[in-house]
Amino acid sequence: MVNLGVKLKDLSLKNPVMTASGTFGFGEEFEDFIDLSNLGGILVKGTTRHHREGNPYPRMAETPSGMLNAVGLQNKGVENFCKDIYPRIKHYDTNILVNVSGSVIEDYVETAAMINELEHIPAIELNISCPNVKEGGMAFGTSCASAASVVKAVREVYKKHLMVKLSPNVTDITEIAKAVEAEGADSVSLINTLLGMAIDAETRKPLLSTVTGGLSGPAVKPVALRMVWQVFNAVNIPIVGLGGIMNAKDAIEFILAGATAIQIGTANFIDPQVTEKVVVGIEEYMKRHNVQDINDLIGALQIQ
Amino acid sequence: MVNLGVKLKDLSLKNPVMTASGTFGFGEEFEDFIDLSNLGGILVKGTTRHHREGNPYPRMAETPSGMLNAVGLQNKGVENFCKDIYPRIKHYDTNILVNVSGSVIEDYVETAAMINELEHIPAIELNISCPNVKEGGMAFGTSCASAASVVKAVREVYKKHLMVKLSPNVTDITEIAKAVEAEGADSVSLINTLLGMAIDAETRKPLLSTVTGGLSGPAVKPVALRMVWQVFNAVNIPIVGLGGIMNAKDAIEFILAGATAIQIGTANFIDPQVTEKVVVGIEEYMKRHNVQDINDLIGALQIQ
Amino acid sequence: MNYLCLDLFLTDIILLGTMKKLVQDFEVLQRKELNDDHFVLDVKALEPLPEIRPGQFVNVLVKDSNTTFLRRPLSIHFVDYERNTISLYIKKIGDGTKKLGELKEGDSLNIVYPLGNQYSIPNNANTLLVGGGCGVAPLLYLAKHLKEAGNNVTTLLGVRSEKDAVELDAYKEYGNILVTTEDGSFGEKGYPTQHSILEKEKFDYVFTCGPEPMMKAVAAYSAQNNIPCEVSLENTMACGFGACLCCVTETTEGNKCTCTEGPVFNINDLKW
Amino acid sequence: MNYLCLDLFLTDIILLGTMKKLVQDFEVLQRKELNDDHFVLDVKALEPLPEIRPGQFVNVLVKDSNTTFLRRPLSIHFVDYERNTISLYIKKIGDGTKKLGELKEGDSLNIVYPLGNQYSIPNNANTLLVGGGCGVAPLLYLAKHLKEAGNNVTTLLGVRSEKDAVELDAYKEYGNILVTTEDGSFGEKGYPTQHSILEKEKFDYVFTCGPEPMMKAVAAYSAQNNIPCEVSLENTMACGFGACLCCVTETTEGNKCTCTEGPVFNINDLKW
Ligand SMILES: Cc1cc2nc3c(=O)[nH]c(=O)nc-3n(C[C@H](O)[C@H](O)[C@H](O)COP(=O)(O)OP(=O)(O)OC[C@H]3O[C@@H](n4cnc5c(N)ncnc54)[C@H](O)[C@@H]3O)c2cc1C
Ligand SMILES: Cc1cc2nc3c(=O)[nH]c(=O)nc-3n(C[C@H](O)[C@H](O)[C@H](O)COP(=O)(O)OP(=O)(O)OC[C@H]3O[C@@H](n4cnc5c(N)ncnc54)[C@H](O)[C@@H]3O)c2cc1C
Ligand SMILES: Cc1cc2nc3c(=O)[nH]c(=O)nc-3n(C[C@H](O)[C@H](O)[C@H](O)COP(=O)(O)O)c2cc1C
Ligand SMILES: Cc1cc2nc3c(=O)[nH]c(=O)nc-3n(C[C@H](O)[C@H](O)[C@H](O)COP(=O)(O)O)c2cc1C
Ligand code: FES
Ligand code: FES
Repeated sequence: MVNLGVKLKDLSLKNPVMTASGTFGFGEEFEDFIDLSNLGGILVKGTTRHHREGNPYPRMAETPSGMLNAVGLQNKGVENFCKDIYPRIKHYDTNILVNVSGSVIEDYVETAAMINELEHIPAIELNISCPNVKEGGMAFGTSCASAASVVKAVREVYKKHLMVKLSPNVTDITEIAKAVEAEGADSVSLINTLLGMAIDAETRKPLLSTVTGGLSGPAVKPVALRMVWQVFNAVNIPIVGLGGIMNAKDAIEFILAGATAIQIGTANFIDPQVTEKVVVGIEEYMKRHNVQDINDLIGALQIQ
Repeated sequence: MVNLGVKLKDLSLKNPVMTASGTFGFGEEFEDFIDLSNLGGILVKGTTRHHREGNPYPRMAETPSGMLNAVGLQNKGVENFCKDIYPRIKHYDTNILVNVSGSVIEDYVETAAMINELEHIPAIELNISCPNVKEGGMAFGTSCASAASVVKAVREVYKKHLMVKLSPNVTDITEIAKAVEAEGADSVSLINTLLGMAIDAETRKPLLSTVTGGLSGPAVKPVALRMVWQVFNAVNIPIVGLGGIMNAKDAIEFILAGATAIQIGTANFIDPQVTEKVVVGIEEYMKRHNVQDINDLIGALQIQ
Repeated sequence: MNYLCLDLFLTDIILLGTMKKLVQDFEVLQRKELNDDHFVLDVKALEPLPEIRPGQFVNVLVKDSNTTFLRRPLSIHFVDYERNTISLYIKKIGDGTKKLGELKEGDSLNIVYPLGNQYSIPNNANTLLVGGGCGVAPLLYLAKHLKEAGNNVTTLLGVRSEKDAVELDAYKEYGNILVTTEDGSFGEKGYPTQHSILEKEKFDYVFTCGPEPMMKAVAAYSAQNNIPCEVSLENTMACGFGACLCCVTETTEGNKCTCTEGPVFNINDLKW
Repeated sequence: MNYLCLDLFLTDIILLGTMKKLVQDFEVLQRKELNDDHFVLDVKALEPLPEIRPGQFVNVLVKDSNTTFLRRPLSIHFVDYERNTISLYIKKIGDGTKKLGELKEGDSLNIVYPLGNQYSIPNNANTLLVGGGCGVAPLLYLAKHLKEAGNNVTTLLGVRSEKDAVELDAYKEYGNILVTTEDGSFGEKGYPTQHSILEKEKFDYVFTCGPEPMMKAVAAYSAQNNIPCEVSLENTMACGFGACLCCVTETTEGNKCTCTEGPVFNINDLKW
């Protein structure tokens, strides 16, 4: 038996496979397809202080080996999450992480404080990198000062594992990673979506109502891998890697580049069973390569 | 007859289709496949002050809908270009632009000054964005101050059309664009490659000798389009758009987003005749949509 | 028809959140070319089919296409429980649907299904089904269900010209079939909403699917005549089962998810 | 053999910069399965084939693969000017070669060719060709040219086991064919460089293509015995015709372009 268990500081995962926020609903949407207890953790939808309707139609465009989305954090707000959704999903035998988003620091803080009270939520993922909201959102993740300030404020009220999700739309992601580490982030997850755009040449209109949107899927994998490797060489806290993971081979690449755990996003839409398959695939890879402990693969990229 | 001719300030192109530097050799490599005089312009290989051997093998990795390269500006230096290559290609009935790269400002300046003397080279493209050289290169393109300083220095010695090629690996590309515009750039071209990385999970090694390399191809198109649109809304000089253009439809999208001309790079490897086909395809599109003048399409994206 | 009745009808659009969704490989039984760009694909499930309701759709995986990344949503055209098959009615648009049009007997097709809600099924009423383009896809299976519930069924198809008037015999099994062609080469000339039947006959329920301008015209006719009307909407879909929130339709009650709370909507709920 | 002779031989590797390169659609004539993962594809040119030299390669476009973006370089296995065909000898590695293995008669295949330099062709010499894996691909056409130039040709193939020892009759047409198998199920057991012929016979020229360890062993044997030796190298190629500079091979004269200055190199030029 190989060991698939990893630890993000105090947070134990039975395996490194998690889901990416905004691509996995509240987990419920996947219960018909997989057994959630086979996963290391699930990230539920981006949750904000208040109800948000999100952006108008159209919100999605297919691109080469990827997709653009402009959902815009549609959600019913944190109070609704605590009251209606949490009771429905808290029994899942996996780590449930809430992705917390906001437009102003107070919103982040209030949302995080409320989720701090939920017994079965061991961690939040602070989304300082969403490109689909007008104010705040990505802006927080694109400068060290603002990233630090939001993490610092949330750290004061949030006592459990604080994961911070970084934006790839920056000149030097290692600076942002170091800034949030300094303010007490327990781990960083990367990458969120790349800011992109698509046009319909026939109608001469943008394909998204918001003109620009977030690019995800295999197209971004080379950028994501590079950033994970850069951040791995820059910080001491664990890294959760994501961006275009479609199969176990991709997951292994992120782990070799320095990720302790990985998240799967867009791939869930194409194969709703992909997460379970990746867990199995990682195990097979380890057996084939005679690796007893997944932890031996973290950052094990060989540079000559 | 529709009008395909565009002007980059003083530089007239018979049509908006150019080739991207580093993907088209010196044009000679394509003479078997197409008639170069059908193109608006060709960008020859990245040229530096001194001979460069480039990076060791392996230099290329295929990625989803794209490729990573780590050529590292292999070239014989500007003196060799002026003496050996220029005489061979100067008769081409198209605009020949030289892509000028460097590690220190003096190198850029000396190279630009020598090319300024070549009668049949009406413009240079200043590459302040190459991710594949150790010192300088991309660093110049990732801060406003350094971008401005190299453009300023070259502007003093280079009297013809000065195009500046921007790096996409930045938080806000409009700032860099405005900085180089302020220093006298005649046009900007974007994007150069996104910094990426690929790993072979089986051998646990990077697929490139330099670990990271430059991502190009359709995978980056959404990011490139977004940046062209952003820069179009930020500067007054003409924009040359590129990044993942595979066909006439893609080219039209860049023009609608604000590009006066476009460049085709990676697609040349897959179809060495693609540039000619794009010229024909743009003309067909214009006839189908009853557009008499290509200039009417520049920035004609309809945002409601 | 009065508003009370209309309200009751509204609640008929059942949310099928409790139906288990599946991801399965199907086997292609046959591909029937209907005309230049439309074809019907019959695919056989390897396990017994679950209950599938009219108006629901599938999300299919297109293999072997250099440019197709996401699955492609397609309405369920027909279900044959005896053969254990689903039929899909497909128009070739881009590379995804073109590749589906190259599938041959014995090929496998991976499908996520059954997705979405369903058309309401009244009883013993006079029902009108209006379809255009590949929007006719869900109407055949709907016609079957309507007939089985004792309704009188009239299907009105709007197509460009005679060669597009396909599968008429199939609809005839469940009721009356009428056609309008834009060029007048078959049936009545014009658009479906210009067909004389609309003046001659009084319908209790209208169901429609097709290009948005056509559906809006049908909706206007229904609203004017106070007839309850359900439309099936398309949208940009990444998942098809409620996970991505990419497929939002604006309704009087705010944004709704087209893939789980639709694709069938009552026109009174839409901001048309 | 002396060094003078060797020098002359070196210059024989002709740079074919003057041969016009083409991009053309070919028609698949037939696909012959050789064993589980190797097959030969015969493709017919629609216009008369240009001159093609042994050691050159083609770059083929793989359609209908979700994961293949660039063309795939493949050595020219054989040219039949009478049938106007090129044969490709292909090993299924990933999705690109797998999709090529699904092509059937009448399918079209887009090819950029002829690419690269060529093996040298001596006259009236005793030549040895050593191949392994899909590295045998260029050797058949080379054997033909060597024989036509009056050379004595011995082809030595190293394979895993009997089922991989394929196309032996084809090689026999041009000379002697010998095989080593790793499991000893056919020919001599071991690697090609362990074959007894190397001790028994003295060769004037050695040509090799195959996995790098094998080519290095052959190069070592040749160097030890002062026999001129040419190898055909693989590399990561984006264009195949000198435009991208992605395919660099380190030589004693600096970095060389594998696709235009190779793929055939004399071992003296390599830093092996
Ligand atoms: C719930 C639902 C049910 C559907 N049912 C059916 C059905 O039963 N039969 C059927 O044939 N189709 C149906 N569609 C539409 C079908 O999903 C699209 O036609 C298909 O996704 C196109 O894929 P493609 O790869 O062929 O074209 P793409 O490559 O995706 O598109 C090619 C070009 O056509 C445009 N385009 C894409 N979709 C459409 C469209 N629907 N109409 C016009 N232009 C478009 C694109 O913008 C692009 O420019 C349904 C869609 C939804 C959301
Ligand atoms: C000049 C030249 C001539 C060639 N001639 C032939 C020939 O005649 N016949 C032939 O079968 N092949 C030949 N090859 C190799 C052939 O190009 C590759 O096998 C092919 O590109 C693989 O494509 P794919 O899509 O099937 O696999 P990919 O999806 O590209 O690769 C699948 C996996 O295999 C690995 N891989 C890729 N290429 C190789 C390789 N060559 N060896 C081992 N692992 C690899 C990749 O890293 C990846 O992990 C030649 C290559 C060159 C450069
Ligand atoms: C439809 C969609 C919605 C998303 N919503 C969120 C979100 O609410 N919060 C967040 O942090 N990231 C969100 N993301 C980003 C993903 O979590 C992930 O960072 C990104 O998609 C890259 O991973 P992938 O390529 O595996 O999808 C969303 C992505 C998609 C495609
Ligand atoms: C193999 C290769 C070499 C390149 N060399 C250069 C170069 O020397 N100078 C430069 O400015 N850009 C260089 N580029 C970047 C391209 O010019 C272009 O900006 C990029 O590839 C995006 O366009 P594409 O997607 O159409 O290829 C190179 C790209 C590739 C793929
Ligand atoms: S398509 Fe994903 S929620 Fe509807
Ligand atoms: S493969 Fe492009 S130069 Fe050799």
